[in-house]
Amino acid sequence: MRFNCPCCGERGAEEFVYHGDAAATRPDANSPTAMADFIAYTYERTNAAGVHRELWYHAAGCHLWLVVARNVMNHQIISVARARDVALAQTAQATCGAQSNGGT
Amino acid sequence: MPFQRHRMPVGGLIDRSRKIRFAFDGVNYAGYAGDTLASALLANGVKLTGRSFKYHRPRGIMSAGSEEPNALVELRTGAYREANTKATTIEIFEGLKASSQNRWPSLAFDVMAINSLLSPVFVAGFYYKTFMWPAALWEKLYEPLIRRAAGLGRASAQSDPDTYEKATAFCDVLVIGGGPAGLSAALQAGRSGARVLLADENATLGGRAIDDGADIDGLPAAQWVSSAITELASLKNVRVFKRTTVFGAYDGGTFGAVERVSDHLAKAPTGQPRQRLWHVVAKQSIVAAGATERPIVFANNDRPGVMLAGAVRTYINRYGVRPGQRAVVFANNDYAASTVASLNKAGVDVVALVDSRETPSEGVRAILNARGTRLISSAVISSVSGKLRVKGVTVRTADGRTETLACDLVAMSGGWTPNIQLTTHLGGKPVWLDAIGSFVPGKLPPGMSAAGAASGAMGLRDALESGLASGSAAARAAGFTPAASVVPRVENDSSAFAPLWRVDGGRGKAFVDMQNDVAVGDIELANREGFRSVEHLKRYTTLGMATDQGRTANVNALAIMAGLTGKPIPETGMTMARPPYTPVAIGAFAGHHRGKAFKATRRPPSYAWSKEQGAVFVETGLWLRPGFFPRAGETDWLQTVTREVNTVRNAVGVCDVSTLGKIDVQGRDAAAFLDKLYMNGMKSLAIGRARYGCMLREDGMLMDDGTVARLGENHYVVTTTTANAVKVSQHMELCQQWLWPELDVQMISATEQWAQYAVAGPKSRGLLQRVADPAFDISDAAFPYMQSGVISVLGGIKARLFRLSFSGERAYEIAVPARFGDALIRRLMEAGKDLGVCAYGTEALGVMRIEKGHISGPELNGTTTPHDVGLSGMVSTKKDFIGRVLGGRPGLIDPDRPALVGLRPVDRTERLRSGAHFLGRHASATAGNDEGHMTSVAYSPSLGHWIGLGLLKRGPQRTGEIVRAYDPVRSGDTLVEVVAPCFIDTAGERLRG
Amino acid sequence: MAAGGYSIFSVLREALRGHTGWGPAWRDAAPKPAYDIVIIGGGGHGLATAYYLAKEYGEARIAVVEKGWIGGGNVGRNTTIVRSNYLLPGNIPFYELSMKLWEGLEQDINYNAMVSQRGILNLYHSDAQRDAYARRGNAMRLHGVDSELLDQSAVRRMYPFLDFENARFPIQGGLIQRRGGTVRHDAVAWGYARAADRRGVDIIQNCEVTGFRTDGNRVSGVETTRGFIQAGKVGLAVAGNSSRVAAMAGMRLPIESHVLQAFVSESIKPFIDGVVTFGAGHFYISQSDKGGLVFGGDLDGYNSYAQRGNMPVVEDVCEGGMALMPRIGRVRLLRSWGGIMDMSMDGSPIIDRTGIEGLYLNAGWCYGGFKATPASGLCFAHLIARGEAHAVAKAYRLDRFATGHAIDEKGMGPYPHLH
Amino acid sequence: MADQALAAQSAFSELKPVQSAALSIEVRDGLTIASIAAGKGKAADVRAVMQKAFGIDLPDRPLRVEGGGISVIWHGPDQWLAIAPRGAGDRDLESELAALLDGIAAVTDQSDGRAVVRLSGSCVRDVLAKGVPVDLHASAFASNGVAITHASHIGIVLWQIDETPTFEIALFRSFADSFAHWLAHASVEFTAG
Repeated sequence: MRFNCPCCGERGAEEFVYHGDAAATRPDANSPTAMADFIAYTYERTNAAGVHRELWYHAAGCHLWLVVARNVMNHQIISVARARDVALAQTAQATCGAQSNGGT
Repeated sequence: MPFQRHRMPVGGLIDRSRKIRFAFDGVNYAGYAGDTLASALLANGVKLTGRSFKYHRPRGIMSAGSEEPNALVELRTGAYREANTKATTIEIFEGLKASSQNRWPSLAFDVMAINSLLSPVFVAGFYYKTFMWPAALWEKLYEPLIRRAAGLGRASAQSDPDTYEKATAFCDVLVIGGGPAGLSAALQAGRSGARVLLADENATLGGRAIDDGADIDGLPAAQWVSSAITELASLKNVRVFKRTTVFGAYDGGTFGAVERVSDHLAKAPTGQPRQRLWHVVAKQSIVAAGATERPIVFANNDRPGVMLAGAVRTYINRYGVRPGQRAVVFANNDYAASTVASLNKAGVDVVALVDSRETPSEGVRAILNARGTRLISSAVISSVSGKLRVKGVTVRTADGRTETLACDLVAMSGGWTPNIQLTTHLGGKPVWLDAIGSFVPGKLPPGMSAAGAASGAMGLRDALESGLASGSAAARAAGFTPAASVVPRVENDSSAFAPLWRVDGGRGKAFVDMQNDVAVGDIELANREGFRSVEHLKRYTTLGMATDQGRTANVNALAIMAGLTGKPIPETGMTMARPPYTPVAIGAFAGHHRGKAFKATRRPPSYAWSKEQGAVFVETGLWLRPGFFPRAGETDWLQTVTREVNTVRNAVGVCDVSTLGKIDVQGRDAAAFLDKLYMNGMKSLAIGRARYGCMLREDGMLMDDGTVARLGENHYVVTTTTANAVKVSQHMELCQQWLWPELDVQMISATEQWAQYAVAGPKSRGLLQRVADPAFDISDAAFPYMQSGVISVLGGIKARLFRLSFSGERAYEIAVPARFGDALIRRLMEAGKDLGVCAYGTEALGVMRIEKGHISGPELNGTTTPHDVGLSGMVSTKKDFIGRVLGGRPGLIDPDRPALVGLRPVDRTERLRSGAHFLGRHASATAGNDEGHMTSVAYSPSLGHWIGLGLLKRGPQRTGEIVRAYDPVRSGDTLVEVVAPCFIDTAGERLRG
Repeated sequence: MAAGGYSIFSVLREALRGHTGWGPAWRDAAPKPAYDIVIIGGGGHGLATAYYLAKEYGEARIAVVEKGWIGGGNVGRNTTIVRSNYLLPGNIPFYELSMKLWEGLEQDINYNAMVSQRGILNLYHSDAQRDAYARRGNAMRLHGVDSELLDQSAVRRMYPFLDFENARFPIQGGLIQRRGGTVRHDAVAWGYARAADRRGVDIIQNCEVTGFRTDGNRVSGVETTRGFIQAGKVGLAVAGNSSRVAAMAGMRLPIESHVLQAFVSESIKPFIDGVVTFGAGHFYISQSDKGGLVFGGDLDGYNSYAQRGNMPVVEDVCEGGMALMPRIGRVRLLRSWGGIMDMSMDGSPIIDRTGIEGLYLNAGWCYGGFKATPASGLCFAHLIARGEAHAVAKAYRLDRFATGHAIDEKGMGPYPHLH
Repeated sequence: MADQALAAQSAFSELKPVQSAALSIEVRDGLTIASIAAGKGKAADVRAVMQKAFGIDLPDRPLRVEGGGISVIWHGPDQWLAIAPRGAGDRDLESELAALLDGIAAVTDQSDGRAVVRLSGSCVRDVLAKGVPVDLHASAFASNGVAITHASHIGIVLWQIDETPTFEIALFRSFADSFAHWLAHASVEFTAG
């Protein structure tokens, strides 16, 4: 497999370290449902047979964490993005969502 | 034996001016440069080359390429011996030695040929039905017998003396195969300016263009090939790799290829490896790997002298060898024309063409008519006579009449199977093409195309055309503009074909997979027993599992099974291949990474000095750390380590701790960030102070420990254990970039920047004062326990000083830029001579930390919680941190969990061993009584006996209790007393000075 | 009922008449409308479950439904190793039961699966590794399992050709379980299939489950590509695809699917007697009765359902091989393959009830699935028949992650690719 | 000034220098190296300071720039390695840059953490191809190109200086001898005889 690292360009997968599913966000530890939330976050996986969004670390490269969308049926890479950008966008979206909810 | 009596007087691509001497089974022969072992043996009239796997049937040379199932030899001798090497792929070199295998005492007379007589018993699945009683005899009798008979050749008993290397090549267009289609594709893509890599498994390019003896542009094809090679060589953007097999297609346009750099030479030239493993990264790829001819399945079709017709043409046209004197050609297709033509050219007497079809095409008949060669149509060869070589064939016509023809060569052709393996490695499913009776590539992986015979374009003109078209298309897809292509003037040879998969009714076994001795009867049996899917068939009969990968067998087998079940062939199964396309030496995959170079070695700054001192080194991950420093007169390691510990406890010792991970953490949110990472608080750490810290995994288990020192308001330096440095740094990056990207934190590893030495012992400050520049006050008032600061040493060398202690003594860690690490340790040793300084290694370090009850690797084993190791008091309740929530699960706060205790032998003379399990004092040794295990032990010089740390159920509540430390794998069973996990200076007075 | 008994006598008898008397090893059954128990998955575990349900628990009206051909999953894609050299109390009794069942398997099912106890040797290269192996060996002995800790000279006597001289990580010794060894993997599937068939189990191939039907919170049958099959109880034994099938029942599992590659070399005269694992790299090896070196290493390390891996792992494994036994350099790798591992979050399996009554789960086998086959079948059968966990499989609960009772042999935590 | 008696030690104890048109290999000791990581939202400020101080535009992709007596290697997003010869004056880039970038970037001394080697000559690409999995062909990688990657499993930062071609490779100090061992293995076919 080869990933198009947003910083380094196309590199072989052997430069990267896998972490796992990027679907879940870390729950709020102070929520009343924190225990259940953390159990689901840490242990449960959709593990779907199709496109999988997952975290990879460019360990032998720029040290960026990446969110890679990859088809686990045929190993084709659909997209590669910086994890930081994805996380910030998710936070922005969540904040945005909360605000608009607040408005209605 | 007359020299090369089967060599034609002229012809072939061999170099007749260079005679090469070689030996087979101890007999000396000669061939010419350019010969393969197979062609040279045939030139010398050697037909019997090996014995088959199961029945030990005599076997000869069947093909002229890597699909060869029969002619396997042991090549070279001694440490260079290489089993199961296909004679058809070995280029001969001066002094080559090869021998036949799987026979005893000799090839011509093989005792194990008795298996052939027992063949009615040794059918597919035979083992599964027998050898079950008595059960005990399997390992004692049956299996040893089976294993004695197993295997073909012998692996060398010595380490492989050759070298291997790996390399990466990038290209726009990878062309796999240098036959007519591949050459055309490479030319066409290369002319566009694209970076082209052409790889061919043979020593010479040209493929069937040369083998078949055809004409292109009115000239012998060999001339067209050589002009193509010349043009490719002139293109700077084209690289041609000969003797290079592309063996695997992997994800993302990556291919594996092996270049046999020196296999054709007696010895690898200086500086050259035996083989080179290439990672080829290609934007586009063209599979032009040609096709493999299929045998026809008839009785005794495995006898030496029965050859593939295409191979017969190859031996004649490429090598100038006559593979026989009197040939019968047996075919179901029109390639018979060129076979007969080639045989005629070579002066071989063609007894007859046996064609299974009613009427071969006009072209075939014309060739036959030219010399009045006999045609027997609507006929088959039903069996072969002769044992060590073909003596004749029985021909049966459609009306049932039989006739015997004397001959010493059978040239058979059941049609051609495109070499589509690489197109299926990534899951591409092939499709069945009736016209050629085989599978051709279906939907291909992105960027891949197929050309020539591999794509099902069987005619020469079609092959050239498809090569040119693929070359253009690939170049275009890679962003280049190819010129219009011009197809050379060439005729398509007729590829007309009518299926004939098997001939029934002959006497003798009819083989489908020659190498694994799978005969028609085995497939019939598999069908009868329900092993009908292609996977079951292969696994039950071992069909296609031999070193030839079943290249000549698979399609025939499928077709025969389809015939038995009445299902169409594509429904019966598919031939999906997995890498490698041809077997690849394990050494090539390993490359340079063997022996000491298996993994990189990391050397700490004191390495050279330690080596001079005669240190014994230990591996810690990739690091090589001094374990202890024996001195003259010390007879065992324990004596040395004891001396080192005593020196630290009573004077001063120096230990290289540079291997600890050091991460510089800066930024406005550095404190907040570290608070999320560590289970204890870091925000409150004052500037200039250091603190012990632990990180948990999200599941609440301890991940790592270390120190955090605050150098400035927004500047921390944290340490990790040596073993976890990489893991922790990666984890911190994940936290920074993914979990909390909003924080302003910058991190960089400074592990390698600093040579860091622990200076420990009551005289440590005294020693340090001799190297620290006087401007810096390191008195206890100014530099108390857990202080940190930036100082300079030895006249201005910047340094970091931390007052930390792992040993329990007054101790410091002094860090200087790594280039001064060597000089500093020398200086410390020199300066501390009168203080009695010594260097100490990881062993003494370990002893002292156990004496103090500090946890380390064996306690930080990924399954312990802070509570388990007595650190629950450190866990913050005021903040969120990784591992906090799940650390509260019932299983992790169960009071029954084993927790950290100290242990000492009741009989103080007894030795403790880690890995022992704890049992109640009077409890029996059963699993139910298992209460934990000893994690670490040491001989404590301070106490004069062995001590240990362990994880014991409810341990801290059991102080004073005596338990068994049970160690049956080392015959140990010791009574130990549970004590607090700190053996010396429990109040920490020595630490603070 | 299919073919009669197998023995040397039946083989000789058949040899005299061209082996025309053999019938199918098992019937290729068509689905009936209803069964008491339907096992999904015709791999080793599913077939063994069906066999033991019939034999040990007296169940009847059992079907095994398989989407392809039986034995086509991981039972046919592994390196054939059997052992019970585990560390943790949750695992040892289970794998030891499996070992004992292997030891009597062939006589039990009348099929020679070539159970061959030539020993498994785990090498250690440091004091810390030695102590970890001592801990393991001692745990095994406490459970009545054989284990011996060998020093370097003992290892050298067994395998003199290992690299003792020029090694980056010198071999110091090893932990050996002499009862460990190998079993001819395909034969396990076929043997159980034949034995189950002889006890009346319907083995239904080419029958893919497409959904579950429930009645309230109780399972009532499975939808398949060959129609609806009514079932009193349903057992899932589809490791590699557990998440996909469980999703049809609305479950999310603590499982990721990963690819593990394995390799076989050309056939050479046997010189490696038992199984050897390298302690300083990702490499283990044995030699089959046919002469092929069978070897493997680590996971590719990313989620995959593709049944194939990539070259970096091939190289990593071969580097380990050359570091350990440099005499194999000229031996050629013949074939590679990839299996889909049901990687659980702690590296240990799950045999448990689910939230749906009558639906049972057997999953999360990681690399341990093949050696577990007999015990997995027996314990799953026990659970399905009795409704409660078998004594040796009590720890394999689905809720152990929620309660904090993970069975983490390697201490790697909730990262399946690291187990 | 440092005590003259305290000699600096090269990271490479086993690297054999090579000098030929086909291949030359030379250790680059005596460099001062500092990493720069811009604070959150401060990259523009860092750029401005560096532009002013050295007249260089910090690259935002894998490139090397040179000016004002230093060269700067891109080292990840908003991160760089600044390099200069230590010289007779024992130049220290960490303190120099820390003063310039105070409050807007984290500056860390890497002078000793990194060992640097220079390779040059017509065969360099062939040598590097035996361990470095990056396309260094002239059409894909030119002077001032930078790659953070690995050589035979050893992490490296590589940059091209000129079209000879000349490359410099920085790696973590403790790996220096293993790297040298690989390099010797990879280059032996061009140095043998």
